[in-house]
Amino acid sequence: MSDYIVEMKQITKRFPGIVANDDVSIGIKKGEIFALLGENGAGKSTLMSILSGMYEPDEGEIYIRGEKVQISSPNHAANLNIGMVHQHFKLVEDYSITENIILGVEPISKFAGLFPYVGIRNANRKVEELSKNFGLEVDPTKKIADLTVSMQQRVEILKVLYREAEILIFDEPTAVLTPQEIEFLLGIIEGLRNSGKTIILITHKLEEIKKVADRCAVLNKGKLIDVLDVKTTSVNLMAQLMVGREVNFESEKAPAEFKEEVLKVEQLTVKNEDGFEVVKDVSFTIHSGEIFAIAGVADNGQVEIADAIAGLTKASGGKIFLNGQDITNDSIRNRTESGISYIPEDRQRFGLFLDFDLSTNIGSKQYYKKPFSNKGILNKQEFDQFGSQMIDKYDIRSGQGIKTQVRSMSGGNQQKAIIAREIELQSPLMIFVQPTRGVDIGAIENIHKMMIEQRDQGKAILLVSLELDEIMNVADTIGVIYNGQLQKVASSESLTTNEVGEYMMGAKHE
Amino acid sequence: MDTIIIDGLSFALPLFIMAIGGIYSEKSGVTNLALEGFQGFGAFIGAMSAVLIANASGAAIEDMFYVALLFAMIGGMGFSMIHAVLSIKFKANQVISGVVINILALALTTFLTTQINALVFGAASDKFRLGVSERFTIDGLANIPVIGAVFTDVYPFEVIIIVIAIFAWYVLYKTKFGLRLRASGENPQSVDAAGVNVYKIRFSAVLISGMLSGLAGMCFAYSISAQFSSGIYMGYGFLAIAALIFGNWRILPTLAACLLFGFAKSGGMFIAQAMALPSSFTDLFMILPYVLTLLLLIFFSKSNRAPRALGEIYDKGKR
Amino acid sequence: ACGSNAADKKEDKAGNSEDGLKIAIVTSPSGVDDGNFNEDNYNGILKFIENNPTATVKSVKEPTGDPAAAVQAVADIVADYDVIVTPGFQFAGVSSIAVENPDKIFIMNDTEPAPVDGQTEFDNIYAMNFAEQESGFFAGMAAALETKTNKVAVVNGIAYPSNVNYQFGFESGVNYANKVYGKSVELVELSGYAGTDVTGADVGGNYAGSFADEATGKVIGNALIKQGVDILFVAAGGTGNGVFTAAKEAKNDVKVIGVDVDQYDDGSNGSENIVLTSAVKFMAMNIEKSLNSVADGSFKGGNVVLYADTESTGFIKEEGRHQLSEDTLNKLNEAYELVKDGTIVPASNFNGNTPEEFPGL
Amino acid sequence: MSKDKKKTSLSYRLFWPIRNEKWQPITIPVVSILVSFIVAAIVILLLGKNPIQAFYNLFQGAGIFPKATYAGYKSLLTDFLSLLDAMTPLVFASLAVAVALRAGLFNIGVSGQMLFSGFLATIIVGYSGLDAIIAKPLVLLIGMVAGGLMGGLVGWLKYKFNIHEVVTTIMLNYIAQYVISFFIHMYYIDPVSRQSKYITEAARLTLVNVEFANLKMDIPLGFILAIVVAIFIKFLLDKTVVGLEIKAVGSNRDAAKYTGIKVGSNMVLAMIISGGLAGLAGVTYYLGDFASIQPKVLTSIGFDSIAVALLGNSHPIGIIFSSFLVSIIDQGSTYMSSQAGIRQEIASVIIGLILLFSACGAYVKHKVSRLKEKEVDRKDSES
Ligand SMILES: Nc1ncnc2c1ncn2[C@@H]1O[C@H](COP(=O)(O)OP(=O)(O)OP(=O)(O)O)[C@@H](O)[C@H]1O
Ligand SMILES: Nc1ncnc2c1ncn2[C@@H]1O[C@H](COP(=O)(O)OP(=O)(O)OP(=O)(O)O)[C@@H](O)[C@H]1O
Ligand SMILES: [Mg+2]
Ligand SMILES: [Mg+2]
Repeated sequence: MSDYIVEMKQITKRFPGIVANDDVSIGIKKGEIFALLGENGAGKSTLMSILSGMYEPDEGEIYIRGEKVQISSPNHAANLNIGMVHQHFKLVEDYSITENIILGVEPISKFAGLFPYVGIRNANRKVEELSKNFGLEVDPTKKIADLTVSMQQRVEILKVLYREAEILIFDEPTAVLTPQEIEFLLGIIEGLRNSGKTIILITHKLEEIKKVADRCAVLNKGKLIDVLDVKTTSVNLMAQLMVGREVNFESEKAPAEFKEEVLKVEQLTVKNEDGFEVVKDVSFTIHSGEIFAIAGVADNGQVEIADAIAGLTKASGGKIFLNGQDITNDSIRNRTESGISYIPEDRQRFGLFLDFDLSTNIGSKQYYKKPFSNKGILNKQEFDQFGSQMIDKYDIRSGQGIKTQVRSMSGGNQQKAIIAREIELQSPLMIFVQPTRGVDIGAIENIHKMMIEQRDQGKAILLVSLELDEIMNVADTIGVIYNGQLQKVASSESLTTNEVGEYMMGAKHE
Repeated sequence: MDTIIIDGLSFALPLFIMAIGGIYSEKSGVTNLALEGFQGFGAFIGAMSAVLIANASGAAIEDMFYVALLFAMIGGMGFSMIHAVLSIKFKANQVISGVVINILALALTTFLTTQINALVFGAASDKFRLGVSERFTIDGLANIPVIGAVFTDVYPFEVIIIVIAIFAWYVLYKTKFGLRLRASGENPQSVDAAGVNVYKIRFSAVLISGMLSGLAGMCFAYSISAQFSSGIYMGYGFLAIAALIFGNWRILPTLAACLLFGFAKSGGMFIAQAMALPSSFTDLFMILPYVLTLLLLIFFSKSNRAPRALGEIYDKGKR
Repeated sequence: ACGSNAADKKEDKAGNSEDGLKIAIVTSPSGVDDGNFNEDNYNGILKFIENNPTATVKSVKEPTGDPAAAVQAVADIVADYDVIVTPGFQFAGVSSIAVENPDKIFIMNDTEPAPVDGQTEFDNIYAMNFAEQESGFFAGMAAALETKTNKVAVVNGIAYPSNVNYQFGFESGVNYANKVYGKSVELVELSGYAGTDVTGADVGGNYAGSFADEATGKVIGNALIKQGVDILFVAAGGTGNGVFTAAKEAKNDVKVIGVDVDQYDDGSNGSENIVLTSAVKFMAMNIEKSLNSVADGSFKGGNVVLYADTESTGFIKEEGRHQLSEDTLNKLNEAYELVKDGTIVPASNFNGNTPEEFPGL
Repeated sequence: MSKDKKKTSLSYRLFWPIRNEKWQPITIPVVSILVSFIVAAIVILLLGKNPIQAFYNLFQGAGIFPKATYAGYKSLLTDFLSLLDAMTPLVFASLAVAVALRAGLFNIGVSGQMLFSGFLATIIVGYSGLDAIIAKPLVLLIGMVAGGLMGGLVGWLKYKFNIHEVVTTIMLNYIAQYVISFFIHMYYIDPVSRQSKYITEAARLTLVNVEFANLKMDIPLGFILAIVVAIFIKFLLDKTVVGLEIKAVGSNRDAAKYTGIKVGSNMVLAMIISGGLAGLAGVTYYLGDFASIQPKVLTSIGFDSIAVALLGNSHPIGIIFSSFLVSIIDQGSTYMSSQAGIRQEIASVIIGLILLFSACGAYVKHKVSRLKEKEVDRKDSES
């Protein structure tokens, strides 16, 4: 018997037009943190979906604790003490935290000794206890819809722990978290390992791997490249193995040359659906040739600012000027026309028509204009030609080229398609909300390069990001937001990472 | 005045139980336009069983009331299997499946009714004649002003419906089956990830909707004409769908919607009679329930929301 | 409601026999198995076939009930038959097909052929109508003589002449009983359901406005019963089922009088029966008669109204198919003779008499 | 071993059209139609009748095959024209359903919209005595506008008040039915037929009893229009900006909004188009095929069209074929029942079966693609 708790041998999984996992063999030791690394679409999620019973492999064998198994369902996986924290949470928004956690393993009480019912109250207590034990405090009666992303993630983790999983898989758990939350989560993960659990961690962030992982497998285009001992491998080597070339972590950029004012936001106020002011009295300007980044912890109003500028939400107060024109009450279309590109935070919900093909999606911001259409008639050829160009230019990988249904593309490639579409609009103002979320480092490098390129061509760029590194890396000017208010606006050279962090936490004001 | 309540209730309750069936199905994520077909087919099986059993056993058809109800439920459930298999196993479009089932139910039941009558009774009659249902009045309570009407001339099925409705409420909101069912309509992936078989849940939900619709169809058959014929397809299945959407896919508000339909309907008839207008005007009063519904929806519809995964074909591979 | 099996056998034979009369019956959506109007016509054909075994019949159902569609349905099949029987008013327009197909014979019931270029009678159309007012008259008398509450009512479908005839006849019968036998029976009408006849005149009565609306039938039935009516004459097709149900549920000795055919079987209610008697027209007999005339070559086209003098109208008096008292039955039989010999001429839709004033009253 | 291979390759070739994705939108419905006819044949056999003859009669009745004998002024041609006449409203109605469906809306109010537009056209033009040259276009116009308004109302209520279109359309169906019944009874009743009075020939969209070569034909003017409109709708959906926007709204409302598409107005627009098509169905039905309106009756076309639209894959050209097929069965059933002695309901059962089997098309596709994957696997492992 080997000392591996999990062994996947020669796993192959095919999807139409693509081999997602190609003869992959890995072994994971009990009590280690094992990382999976690879570009978008390399097959990480697929491999783990196989381990957690979501997919069945076309070929290959799986051994758990030395025994050969065929994991036919998530339930089966759970019985083998395998639990997966999915990147896209699988939560019922209308349900409370407890209801979500107990779904499938409901504790039953009996009413009058006769009528069985779901014993929510007991469960609440148990969940509360569990959450305290692992340092994941939650209010079990709260509805998922009312939770922040990181809270939702806690629920996902609790779900797995509630089922007494021994092998925990995390698929890009940090992509949606703030630096503080990441810090916290990594702590939790280490804690779990220390309590004897085995962890598999998928992430694009090498420093996280470096920090917590023991070993790391690198996948590329479905193939296993290597399994590395993290302690003895440099971040640069990991990156190189993964992308197949050398990666620059620090974006090189020439000093900014601010030209005319492009965007001017004056005393902007935005209310959410409940009439609560989530953006308060925010003013700033962005110039041609400037990357203006809004730094802040999630849910502090930064997305609403971007939405208000793009016209997705109404401003309840204040004014927005684009190139000197008041666009506060313009329609979305008019704003696009006046020169705004926008990469939304939730790409599947706002950015894409998942059932349309790639070329239609890439052309979906220009379809009503020449040459994509003429007098209301579409020119399909133009869509295809443009699509093909973008696929080449932005290295968008998919099974069937421009005809691929976008739904079947990997998350990172979906993101690339949006980026291609928005940059190609050549708008004077480009709004990037979390542009690199879930994107592999090679692609991140590219995106950063492109942003800087655009800046150098005289575009004004508004970057909203939760990743401080990214902001420090590319921004010319940083505005730090806390609780809907801009705490500090200053050039990036004049701020240190620490300072920004303090403003973000509301610990420091101007 | 009493008639409004008495007739209103005897119409609203079958509608309600059918709508509950719809809620089960739709809450589990399966669009169900087939209620109309289920209720008709259920009533067909119920009436046919009653007639055949009475014939075979020599019992009086009047005594077959509960037999009819029982078999109607079984029949509705059996027929709903088509919708379940088509829309869950064969991943058919749920809308087309529902519509087809309605077409099929009407065609099959009219065809089979004459065929079976010819075969068994040697007379190709197009209906199964049932005995009328007894109605009872609870003496003490019936004397209370206004409310008393609720306890007057009650069909036994009204009581049965209320009992089943309470049970249905309990199952949907209190048991683990209900918890899983509602989750299947919101986010089937989460149910699947929790190791619960979404297909099975949805399958049972559709069967329940068939069962309850069958019951409703039988009740309509009894309360309107004490027979089964193709006249049973009066569009009440669609009305039940309207009621459950009006009720925002929740049982209690749906009850309110059904009562509104029932009382507005009997009230419209009553007003038409009471005002003694020429008969053409009766038609105008008949629009009362529908206009009222639209008006009320204008005020109450803002926050209505269908189950998130309603109508989505659940495919494990798809995330 | 008998002998559909026989019909099937006949249909089977259709393949082999070449020389027999080929008959088709085209009906309204309720079909030949409606246990009522259509079926009675159909039975006439079956009776004919029993005596002329080479003849065959096919029944065709027109599914919409729309007059234009009805004509189309006949046109679709006319080529393959010798005789087409069309029970129901919506087939009036078939006259145009008759003109185009002079070699085919058409037997209509319950309507006169629609005029074609001013022509109203056709050599190849035999259109029969019945004096429903006579049958209705007996129903009215029976109701007035048997009522205990002294309140009776008639429920109709649509105020077509046949229905108005039944209604006026019924009212005539009630008035007759009041006057001749010293009764004081009241006719109850719900004002919301007054009928409008084919000339647009208001004829009162209780009209549901449809022959296929059981729910409304029940509402009307209940409303009448609530007003104390204990005998209802129901001439409303499928709508009538609703009235029957209302009467059955009422349980306090409410009775109905059936229409067109013997409806006694529809009235069974547990160990009891709610059907007092039925006011009938003897359609099967007349259909058979006219088919016979086709078979023996004596067929003559024309539009006829059939009265009691040919035993074409009347009521059900067979033992065990009615619940009339001995006394009532005698009085009805007396009246029957008077109607037959023309002493009593009950009011009809268009005969100029009114229920309050008609010969014989 | 080699035998085995032969078998697979034969079945492989046999099923090639179903495997080929390009042909699937056509092959799958065709296969389901075949299968359903086979099942229907079994049913007919069980009834002791000859299915081949029955089907032949069906097609004879519909004017596809010639009948043995024809009555005066009738021929294959007249039957065929009647078929087209009956098919016309079904094409429009199914297009109405399809357009709404593409926008993610479910128009089950086609019947009500048909009735409303048919009624308005009837009272405005049908009784007006206008010349045909003005009356006929006017009927079409009124039909389109009336239906469009009613459809638009549904869209607007959804957009403005979030009222589910299914509820609105069901309610409006009832309301239209009763209100129009009231008006017909009050003002337009033909006391004899108990329907609305017959409209003038000039206003009719079907030229009735046109005598030609000793035939009396009903020429459905609307049919040509239906084909033209279907092609136009295909063009609209596939090739125009408006179509793309409608489909975008149907595919992902949030993304559509973000793209700058006015979601609300597109929903209303889609419903206006859908209602307008339903209106055309209404006028070709009530002022074409028929010439009067039965009060308090909703035509079943509005519901059948949902299934027909889906059978046609919500694709305008597919819809022409699926309506053609369904109309054949509908029209031929009278003749079939009279000839073969099979009850007419069997025709509806066949239609039901066809729809049932084609509803499983997605499953077949799914299965086939699975098969293909396996095939690829096998080849891979062989090589
Ligand atoms: N269900 C599926 N159907 C078709 N193709 C799929 C399916 N799931 C995954 N793929 C394809 O398989 C490849 C691997 O996908 P996977 O999600 O495993 O990548 P990943 O490594 O997780 O990428 P990312 O970093 O973007 O998350 C992708 O090219 C994707 O398009
Ligand atoms: N209907 C589908 N057909 C084909 N593949 C699908 C389908 N749905 C999902 N997938 C695959 O499932 C995988 C999961 O996609 P998802 O966007 O949830 O996460 P991801 O790949 O991990 O992306 P990222 O990490 O970049 O956000 C993708 O690789 C995608 O290819
Ligand atoms: Mg992934
Ligand atoms: Mg990913």
